[in-house]
Amino acid sequence: MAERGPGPTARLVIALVLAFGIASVQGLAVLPYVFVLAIGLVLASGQWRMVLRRMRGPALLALGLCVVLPLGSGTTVLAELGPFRLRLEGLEAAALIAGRLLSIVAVTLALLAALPPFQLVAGLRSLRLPALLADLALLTLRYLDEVTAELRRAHLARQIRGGHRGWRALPDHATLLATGLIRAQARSERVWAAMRLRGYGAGLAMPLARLRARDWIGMSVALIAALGVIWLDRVL
Amino acid sequence: MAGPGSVTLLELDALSVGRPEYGAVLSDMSLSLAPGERVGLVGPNGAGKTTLFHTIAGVLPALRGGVRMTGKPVSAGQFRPDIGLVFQQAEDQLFCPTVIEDVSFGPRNLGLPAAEARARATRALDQCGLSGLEDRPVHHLSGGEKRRACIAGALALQPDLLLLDEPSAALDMRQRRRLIAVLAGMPQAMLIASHDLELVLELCPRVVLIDQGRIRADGPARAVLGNAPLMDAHGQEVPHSLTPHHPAGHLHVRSSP
Amino acid sequence: MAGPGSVTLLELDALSVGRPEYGAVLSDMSLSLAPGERVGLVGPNGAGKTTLFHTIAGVLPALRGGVRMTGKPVSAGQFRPDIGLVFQQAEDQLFCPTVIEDVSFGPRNLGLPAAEARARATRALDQCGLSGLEDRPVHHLSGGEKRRACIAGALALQPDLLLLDEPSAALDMRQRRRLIAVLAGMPQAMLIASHDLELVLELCPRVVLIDQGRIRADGPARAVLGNAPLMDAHGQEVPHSLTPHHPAGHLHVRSSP
Amino acid sequence: MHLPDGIVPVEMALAGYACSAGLMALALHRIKARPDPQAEIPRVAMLTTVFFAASLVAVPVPPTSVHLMLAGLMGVTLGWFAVPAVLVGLFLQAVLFGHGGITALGLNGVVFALPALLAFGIWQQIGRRWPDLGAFLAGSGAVILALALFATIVLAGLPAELDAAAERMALRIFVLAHVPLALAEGVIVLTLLRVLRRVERRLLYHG
Ligand SMILES: Nc1ncnc2c1ncn2[C@@H]1O[C@H](COP(=O)(O)OP(=O)(O)OP(=O)(O)O)[C@@H](O)[C@H]1O
Ligand SMILES: Nc1ncnc2c1ncn2[C@@H]1O[C@H](COP(=O)(O)OP(=O)(O)OP(=O)(O)O)[C@@H](O)[C@H]1O
Ligand SMILES: [Mg+2]
Ligand SMILES: [Mg+2]
Repeated sequence: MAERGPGPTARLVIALVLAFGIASVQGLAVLPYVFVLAIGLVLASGQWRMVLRRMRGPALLALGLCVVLPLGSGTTVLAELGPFRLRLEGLEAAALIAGRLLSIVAVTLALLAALPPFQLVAGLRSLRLPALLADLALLTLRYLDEVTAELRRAHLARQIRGGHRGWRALPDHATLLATGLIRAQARSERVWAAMRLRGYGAGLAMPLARLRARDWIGMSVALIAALGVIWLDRVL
Repeated sequence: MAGPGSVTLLELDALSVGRPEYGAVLSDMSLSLAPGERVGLVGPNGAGKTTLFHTIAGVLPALRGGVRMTGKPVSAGQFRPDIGLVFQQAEDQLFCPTVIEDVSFGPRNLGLPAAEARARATRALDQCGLSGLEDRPVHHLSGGEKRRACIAGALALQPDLLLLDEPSAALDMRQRRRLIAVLAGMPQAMLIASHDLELVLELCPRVVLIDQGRIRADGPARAVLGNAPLMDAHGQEVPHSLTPHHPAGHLHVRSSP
Repeated sequence: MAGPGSVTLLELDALSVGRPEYGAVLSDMSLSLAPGERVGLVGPNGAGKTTLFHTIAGVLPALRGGVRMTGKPVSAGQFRPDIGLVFQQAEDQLFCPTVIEDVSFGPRNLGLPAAEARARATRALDQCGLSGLEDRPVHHLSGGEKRRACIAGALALQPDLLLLDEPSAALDMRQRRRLIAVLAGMPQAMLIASHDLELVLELCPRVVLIDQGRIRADGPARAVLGNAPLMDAHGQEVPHSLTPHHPAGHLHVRSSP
Repeated sequence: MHLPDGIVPVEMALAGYACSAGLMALALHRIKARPDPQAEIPRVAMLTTVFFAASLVAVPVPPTSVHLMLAGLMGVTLGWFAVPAVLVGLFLQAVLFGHGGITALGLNGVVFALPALLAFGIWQQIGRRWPDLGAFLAGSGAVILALALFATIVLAGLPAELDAAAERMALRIFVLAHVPLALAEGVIVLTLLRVLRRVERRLLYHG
């Protein structure tokens, strides 16, 4: 899946560099350039549908900011709508924050959303992340679906036997969580035995391929783009 | 539909059930069960046995058609103490810390006084041969004991219908035999889903074969399970006790000690 | 002990194993296995089958006595690529994200170059009939595929001895039959612990019966499994294919469709 | 309650990364001192999956239902391992569900890991003598500290020209809205630790 464009390690680096470049934007003038960059990446990823779908949450948040900030803060009144006053400083702040938020999310999704999460973690490992963290992340990812399904079935079992609703269900939730933890503990003992039997030592992730030319090119372009955004932000 | 002469306990009426991600998982199932009747439900992995049980118990909603218990429709999300579901995974069902707490969970939620809830639980444990393990933490039970604790949890609600999903999985022979004896001695109506066809044969006079979400056969156990072409077409095998003996079978044995 | 004429692969020598909370779980077990031999291990829940496998593989330490592979002692905590253990719970054994990563995990830890590790894994997958599923996420496999992936993971280390704990649990008939065919085609020595006596009978010429941590019988499969008083004394049942037919069995069937 | 991308200035986001890295280094140092740290990886991972899965389930806290934070519980059961567990959890949440973001990862790490360590400390100090009190304080204390950290970061991070009074008002409402969550988590941790103390003491981290 990662055959197109840079590999997982390079994608992580590119995403971080671009995200921090965008996060450091202070003025509104550079935002159009940032949008062009983000939209370009989304289109190039060939995943624009998925990116749009996953951006619904952040878009709602941005919308909220755009409603609340202009009404609640600032001194220069732009317009009055009944009891509400639309203010310039608030509007500017909202536009800036929402613009940064949406472009960072779009850039990271365009770069990372199409990769299987396991590859991302393997990519982190080759960024010299401690093995303990990478292995923790891999095992957590591996068992997340199973544990979620178990927990869901336990909730069903409770419901079928007439478990309470409302606040009286809280102790039951605690009990379910406790049983979940106990089972996780037992399972972890078996997993550890399985890992050791097959010689666990150097970590779980398969070593990733070395960085290739296109990875280096991608990272360099990203660095230049990020520095460009920062420079434009200064001069405009 | 249930006249005074022919009482029906459970009735499925052209039931279709879907899962959000997939299309229909069960289509057009019609079935009826008399009080006290024991029916085996067989079929390959993914045939839809567990889905059917969850629909009957009111956990999953029906797409079309419906489920009726003693004439009244069962709707999803309702607490139905007259239907006892025993899950395929015993661990998931035992969510309370100790055996007695788990088994008395249902009766307590019926609003019974604590003493009576406990009495019911004790009786259910006794029926399942678990007396003496009341205060054992659930995760210190063996696989077979867990399974029986689940059944006790369902029985404590005194349901009219028991739905048992793979009751004999992971049991050894002694435990399996004990389970069969326990189930055979119960007056409730039962639907038993299992890959253990010998168990089905021993417990259920009637068998329903399902595959890909449809009923493929419904009839006397020996007729359905012994029908080699039918069983083969749906990825099953005729159980050993119904096959003509293996070429090297009996004769060989009789000569060994 | 193993002379040049009678080669022994595995040898248990008056082995006793304890669990911290309980006393001895296995006592005084002596057993030897020739290369390529397939032995079934039967016994009730809690007899100590899993404990024995874990001790042989070096996960649990022995209290007294010892385990020797090709004459050399196995001690706990060591990485022993010549012994492949397939766990009772397949899910727990497949801890890597994709099938190929999991199966090549062992070879990579042997220090083999990546290409050779992958080649070994591919060969093992092929042996288990899983070619084509290399890049499948492990949690998208069916129960039977998971079980075979576990076996492939053990095979990729090219062990001389495979320890299989309940290989047919939770499989439907088609998957079980496929698994039996795969195991029957392998040259390794195997110890197979199972409650599925028909499977043991098909795969193992020799059977060891254990109960309460002691060996109760060791001999030809048909002799041990067909010995009704012995089996009964240890909570087992003679498998159907070895029993004289049920009174209501065959005749009845032949008359049904 | 995750801080999203782009809200706070980039200097704060970088400082957040530095703080998280510092916490992580400290935690790894403490972990390395334990007898067999590698053997605990599966245990920590399995417990993390449970926390993760449980935080996806909405729990009724009238008048609404909320998602639990569980930082306190992670501290009590994982000890110093809570720091890597929190960071891994946050990374996965950002990648899989879009909760939080990659620039805010460091700050979010601080918001969740410090409360987990606080809960661990409370449990070690008070829980030994008064287990129920210690459990409740660990559960709700973690939520309160996380809220405080979150509010401080947002206050410090929003542009200076905004109306300070309105800002404080909004935050006050936000904090008050979370009081039921703090109580609920206190009750959950209390009930849960009672169960664990009764049937499986090994899950309580001592060290
Ligand atoms: N939670 C779920 N979400 C979506 N689809 C599901 C879920 N559970 C089962 N299915 C699908 O529904 C179909 C029927 O599954 P079901 O579990 O009812 O089969 P089953 O007959 O119980 O099989 P088994 O013998 O393996 O227990 C399968 O195709 C399965 O993929
Ligand atoms: N993790 C454990 N800690 C303590 N005791 C254990 C543990 N696992 C098993 N035992 C005990 O050791 C004995 C042997 O258990 P073991 O799991 O080896 O049996 P088994 O023959 O594999 O049974 P089954 O057929 O159910 O798999 C049992 O009495 C059991 O209670
Ligand atoms: Mg099922
Ligand atoms: Mg076992």
